[in-house]
Amino acid sequence: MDHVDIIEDVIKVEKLVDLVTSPSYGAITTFIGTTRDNFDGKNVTRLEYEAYIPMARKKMLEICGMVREKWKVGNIAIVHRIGVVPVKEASIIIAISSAHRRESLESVHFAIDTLKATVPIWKKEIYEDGSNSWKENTEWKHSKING
Amino acid sequence: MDHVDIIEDVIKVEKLVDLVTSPSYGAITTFIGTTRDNFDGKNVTRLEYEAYIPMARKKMLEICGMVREKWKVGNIAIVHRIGVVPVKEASIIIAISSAHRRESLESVHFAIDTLKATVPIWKKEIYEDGSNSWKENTEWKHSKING
Amino acid sequence: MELNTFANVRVLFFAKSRELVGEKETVINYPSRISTRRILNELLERYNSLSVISENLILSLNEEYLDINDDLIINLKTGDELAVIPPISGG
Amino acid sequence: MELNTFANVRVLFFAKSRELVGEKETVINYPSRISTRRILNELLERYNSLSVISENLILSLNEEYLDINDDLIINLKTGDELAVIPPISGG
Repeated sequence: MDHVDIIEDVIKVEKLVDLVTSPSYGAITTFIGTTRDNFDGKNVTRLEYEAYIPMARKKMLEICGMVREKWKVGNIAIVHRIGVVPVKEASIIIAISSAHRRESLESVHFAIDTLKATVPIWKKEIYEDGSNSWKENTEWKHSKING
Repeated sequence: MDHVDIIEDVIKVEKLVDLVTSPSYGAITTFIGTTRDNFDGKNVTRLEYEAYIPMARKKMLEICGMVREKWKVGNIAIVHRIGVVPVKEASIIIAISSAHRRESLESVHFAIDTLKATVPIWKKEIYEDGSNSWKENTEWKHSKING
Repeated sequence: MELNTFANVRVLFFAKSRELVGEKETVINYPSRISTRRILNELLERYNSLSVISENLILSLNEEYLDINDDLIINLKTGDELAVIPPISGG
Repeated sequence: MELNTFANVRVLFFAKSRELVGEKETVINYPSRISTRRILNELLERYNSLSVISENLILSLNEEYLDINDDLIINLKTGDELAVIPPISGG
């Protein structure tokens, strides 16, 4: 199963883990990206995310396909939250199950790296002093040339 | 924070994620090992785990120390369940937070590999036909000589 | 004989480009055959505010990235969806 | 003059070794200076049932693994805790 979603609500890790759990797969790896309270010494109040939703879903499904080309995995769930994401809350959760652990561990690492390089989602950091900044993933610079 | 535990109850991933979440750390990786319903074509009904509890805790804390020597991470939680673990339920959950994602991803991989090689916990597979088998981690064979 | 045809294309703006342009989307009439570089240049002429991030924009057409560096000629038809993509920062 | 002293040591059995021996723990009186190989050999003599896994056992002393292959001489004192460790399979 490939489950991708972009939601405006809190993402529950337990829900994604339940989604990918199966009697056939003994390993589940999850990656959770949460809002930090600081960047370069500035206090971050919250993040605001926006997405090119249909294209982002498409790119997330492409990541599922790439994962399945590289590893024998069971179920994949990738959910990104948009809108305001307060400090400590999750903006992204990826959960992948596999029969043995190596596949789920390596493929989750690959999936988050690839998501940061290819999925059209944007993050604005809002600082305590009222200023803000649109962020840029370093992975994007490297992948831009290859479209 | 290094949190290690060996419990006879269901392990809740949400609880471990909450434990390691912090405003300073934007990345959390978890690994969950669950009971599969089959092994080498045999149907597995359940697993039974037992541990040399004080030594297992000690070895789990040593893994936390090794992780901190190798990576800059935030909080570490490692919980192993013992007793009967039915199909689909978790026997082990590891959760590690870090400021950036690479550290949590790599250190969780290292922690589960090392746990399988060094922590005195044993698993018996109980099959549908009533037979059973004590398992042996392949990692153990490699690490045995070095004690 | 080559007809000089045109297409009405939906153009979407995201993130910083949306803030700079001041709108989420518009419709622009483009030649049916056009280079990606020319699309971008015309957008920069139309929306001067975009110039501050002009070096960092790429485009997508119907939810696929277009390689600006290749400066390829593409075919547009009415109903196509272009998007202005500033550096992404999801995850 | 070397005293031939002895120590009462708690010995724990786990997993398959516990099942084969039929008990979780016992107390054994060992010489205070003894090789790890001799400890294991004496256990195998005392509990014949362990022979089926004799090639795969290691020992721990006070919650640290002992390297059987090194066959080192260790010092035991009363109150020490030895454990018979079959191949582990946690995770």
